[in-house]
Amino acid sequence: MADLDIKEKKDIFTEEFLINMGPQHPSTHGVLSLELKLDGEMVLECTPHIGYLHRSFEKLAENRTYTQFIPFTDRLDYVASMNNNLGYCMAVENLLKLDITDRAKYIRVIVAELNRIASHLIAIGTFAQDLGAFATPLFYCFREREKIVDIFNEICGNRLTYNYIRIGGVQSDLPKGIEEKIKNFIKYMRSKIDEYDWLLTYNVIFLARAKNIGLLRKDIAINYSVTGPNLRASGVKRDLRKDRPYLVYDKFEFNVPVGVNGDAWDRYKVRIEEMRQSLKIVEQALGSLPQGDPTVKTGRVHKPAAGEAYFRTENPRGELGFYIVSDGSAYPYRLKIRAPSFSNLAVLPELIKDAKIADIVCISGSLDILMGEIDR
Amino acid sequence: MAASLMLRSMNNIITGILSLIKGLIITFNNNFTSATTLQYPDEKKAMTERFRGLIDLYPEKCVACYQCVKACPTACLAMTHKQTDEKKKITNTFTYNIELCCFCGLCQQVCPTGAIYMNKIYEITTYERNKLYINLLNPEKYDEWPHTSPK
Amino acid sequence: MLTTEIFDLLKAKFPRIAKEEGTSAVIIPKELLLEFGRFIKDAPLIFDDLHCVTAIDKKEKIDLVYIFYSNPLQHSLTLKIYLGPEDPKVESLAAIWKSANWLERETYDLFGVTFLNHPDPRRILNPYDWKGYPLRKNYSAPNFIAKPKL
Amino acid sequence: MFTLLNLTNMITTGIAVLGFIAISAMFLIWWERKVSAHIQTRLGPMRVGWHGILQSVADAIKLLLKEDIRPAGADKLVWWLAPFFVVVPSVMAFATIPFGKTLIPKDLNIGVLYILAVSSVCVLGVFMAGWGSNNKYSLLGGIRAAAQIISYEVPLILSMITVVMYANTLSMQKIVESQSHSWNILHPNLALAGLIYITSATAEVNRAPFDIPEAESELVAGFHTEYSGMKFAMFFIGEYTNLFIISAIATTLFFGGWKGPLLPGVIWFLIKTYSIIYILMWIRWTFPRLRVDQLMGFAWKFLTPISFLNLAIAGWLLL
Repeated sequence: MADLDIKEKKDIFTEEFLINMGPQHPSTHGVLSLELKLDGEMVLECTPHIGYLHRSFEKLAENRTYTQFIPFTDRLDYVASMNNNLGYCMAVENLLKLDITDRAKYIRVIVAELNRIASHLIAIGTFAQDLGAFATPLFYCFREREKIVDIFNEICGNRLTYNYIRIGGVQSDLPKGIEEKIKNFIKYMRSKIDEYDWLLTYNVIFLARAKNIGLLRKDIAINYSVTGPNLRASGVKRDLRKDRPYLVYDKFEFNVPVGVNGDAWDRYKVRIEEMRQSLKIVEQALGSLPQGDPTVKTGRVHKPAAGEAYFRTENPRGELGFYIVSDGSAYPYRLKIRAPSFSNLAVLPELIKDAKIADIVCISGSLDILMGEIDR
Repeated sequence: MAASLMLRSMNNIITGILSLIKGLIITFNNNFTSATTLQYPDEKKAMTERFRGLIDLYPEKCVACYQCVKACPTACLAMTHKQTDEKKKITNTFTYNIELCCFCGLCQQVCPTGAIYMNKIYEITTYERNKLYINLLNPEKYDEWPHTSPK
Repeated sequence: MLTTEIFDLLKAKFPRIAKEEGTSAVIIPKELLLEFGRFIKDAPLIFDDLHCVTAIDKKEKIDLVYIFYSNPLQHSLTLKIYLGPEDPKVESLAAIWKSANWLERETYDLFGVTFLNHPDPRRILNPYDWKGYPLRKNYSAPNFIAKPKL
Repeated sequence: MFTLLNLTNMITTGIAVLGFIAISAMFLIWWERKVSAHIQTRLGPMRVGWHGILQSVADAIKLLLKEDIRPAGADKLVWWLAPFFVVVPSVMAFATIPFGKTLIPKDLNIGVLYILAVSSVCVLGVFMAGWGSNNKYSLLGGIRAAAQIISYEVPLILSMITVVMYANTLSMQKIVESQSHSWNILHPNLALAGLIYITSATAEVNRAPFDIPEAESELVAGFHTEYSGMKFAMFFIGEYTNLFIISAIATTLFFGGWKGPLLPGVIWFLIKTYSIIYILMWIRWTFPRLRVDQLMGFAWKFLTPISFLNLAIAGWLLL
């Protein structure tokens, strides 16, 4: 691909340049270390080293009851912890063959979709920051995210690790007057997303930096089992909320944005569109919110029958799967967390080959990886 | 052919400059919106009524049923109880280790008599570690940290 | 396609496979893995996405679990292989699905299942010179304090 | 003949210029933080003095007290000299900037040429910093900076020559005189030259969409990663003084220098310069960064041909 092929013209002695884009680097989104072999500005080879944030949640899960593990799932994808709680609790309910009240389902959908918007806001803000638009888009994204975090602070009492969804329902009903706040937020957020389109999406420099960078072909993405917005940007229409609807997603009308050629710009654009769709879902869910008691009915200690269950939910970063094997006791025998960012990151070395240094940052930013759920 | 090429590149340049100007308009408008940040030590964000801060206790309500100690995922509560004269169990010692606490609110939810609850303190900073091992029974355990009252 | 149809189709091709009683998983003997993998990747079943690879330490044996998903046909398959607890060895699927590369490295890192001719058989989450396999039931790390069971 | 009078004259103008540079650099640092804050809907420094006005003084004191660490294995002399090579040329460039009718340190008849010659020395300082700090990231930053500044020198000079052709003089005062009836920017041909000048000048100073050398997200902090304390302050002052110089040159060449109806000359000059600086800051906090090869491509494939064309048209018009 590189027009001047350095390999043939080897009469002059050139030496590769080994750089360690170390665990703490302003743009590796957490503790990821990339060992890069460079030829001038071009990357010849890249080997990622992960595991700096490995807290062995799967081992800890083996001597905690099912309810006690919920705060741990907050810390997996710490930017979208509602969706992690949802994934885990749905897997356990699947194991327990437990059904939950309608109101609880609607509340879970509202809360999960709001958290998806908050997570995408961070993804877009940091992506723009990586491309050099220093701090301005990031501040706008955080200003919007602050409104969602205030709503969550009102609903469940915490700003980042919500621990709101329980096995069999939710921790407590929505406080009074929260629907009003969410409706105002939806109106406010719609105007802001259009603002991002003006500020970033069609900006000439942004296009020059993100278009045709990090092209992820459809078959490579599927082969690396990349999921979520990164896969949809490559043209594969796969969204668990549509293919295998859980909760009450089949009752809502929303479409799945799909990119064209799977470059960094498409991944960004898919996330912007997904925010608009999530707003539509929240609006419809709020509209038809049934009455009833969403809190937990069953006893506190759940003892599922011996068996296993694998449940996948559509996380903002991809498909988050929980594979739980129970042996009848109150403690899970084995709990495997299939993290979406783990496979999304595996494709990074393939994308970075023959890219420039500035592109590394752009591609890894567009993949929106998060070390919390990679290292577990 | 050259003409269409010229036209297309002119068109690109125009749309390019237009997109740049649109970006500038957005940032300029934001100049006049009010600041969204607080001047932290002077203005503090009031926490909501359900905010989960540090763990607090009404000692008289506690019946030493150990539910909260069992429910805690990180085992940061430890309690011993004693028998009073008319056969009622009350707590003897009740220690709370802030280092391990993950502020999940499971203990508050599981307590039958509502003895244990989470107050609104979120500015938890100390210079020594032993300050983080709290004895829940003595009343002025949290005087050191500022109390941010709910809205 | 339903799991039963998939199973019948597979049974026709590979007579030596069995169905696990409780779950809808398919059990195959260890040597069949590569051939089985190539078969399910193409035409009738098109399992083009190796979604998850993990293991369960059942003390007397180690279950290796593969979960596949098919994008065009939108059905999934759970595959299990029973391995002896001493030194479990199995073929690596990294040649067929590239996602297997990292997933198998994680399974090796936490369970000690060695994958033959794997492109990069190093540990992934723990430090590269870590001794022992943490997720094994008989694993006892020096300073691991299990939560007191009340 | 070199009399005592000239000596005192030189010393007073020297002190005045240095005093102005110090104050303007401090003010610009504070102003940039306020401008970027208001664009990002926050307040910026508020604590030190009214609206944080003394923030730059506090920063200067902090940097003075900070320990001056030299990286191991650094090329001592080159590393030590680098900050001077960045600051001294930008101070020297003040010699021919016309603040007012009489307020000009020395009205050389080759003013424009002198400024160009002096301002291209600072690329040497940047490269020395990049090489001297014995750190891979700063080496990359240094190489990129050298490539960028040299390649943007060409459109810069061409656009300045178009102005010189119209004013047919090199001395800055005379250029300002020539704009007494109508500013140069109003002339279509020179407006294009002005646009090219401003874009390539921002690239010269490593700011706005062209700040590749100290691209935070890629090269940590580029060439001045290994500098701390007063040496880092020198780079900082150098950057903001350069910013002031390019805006001052822009006002004199294109916006009629100190010419203006009511107010005295100096006020007009400062208003125009600081409004150009505001636009540059506004651009900096809005746009993402260009990649290195795009940046070079933009300079050679786009700016230079257009400035040659512009030069040709100017020549044809003036014939």
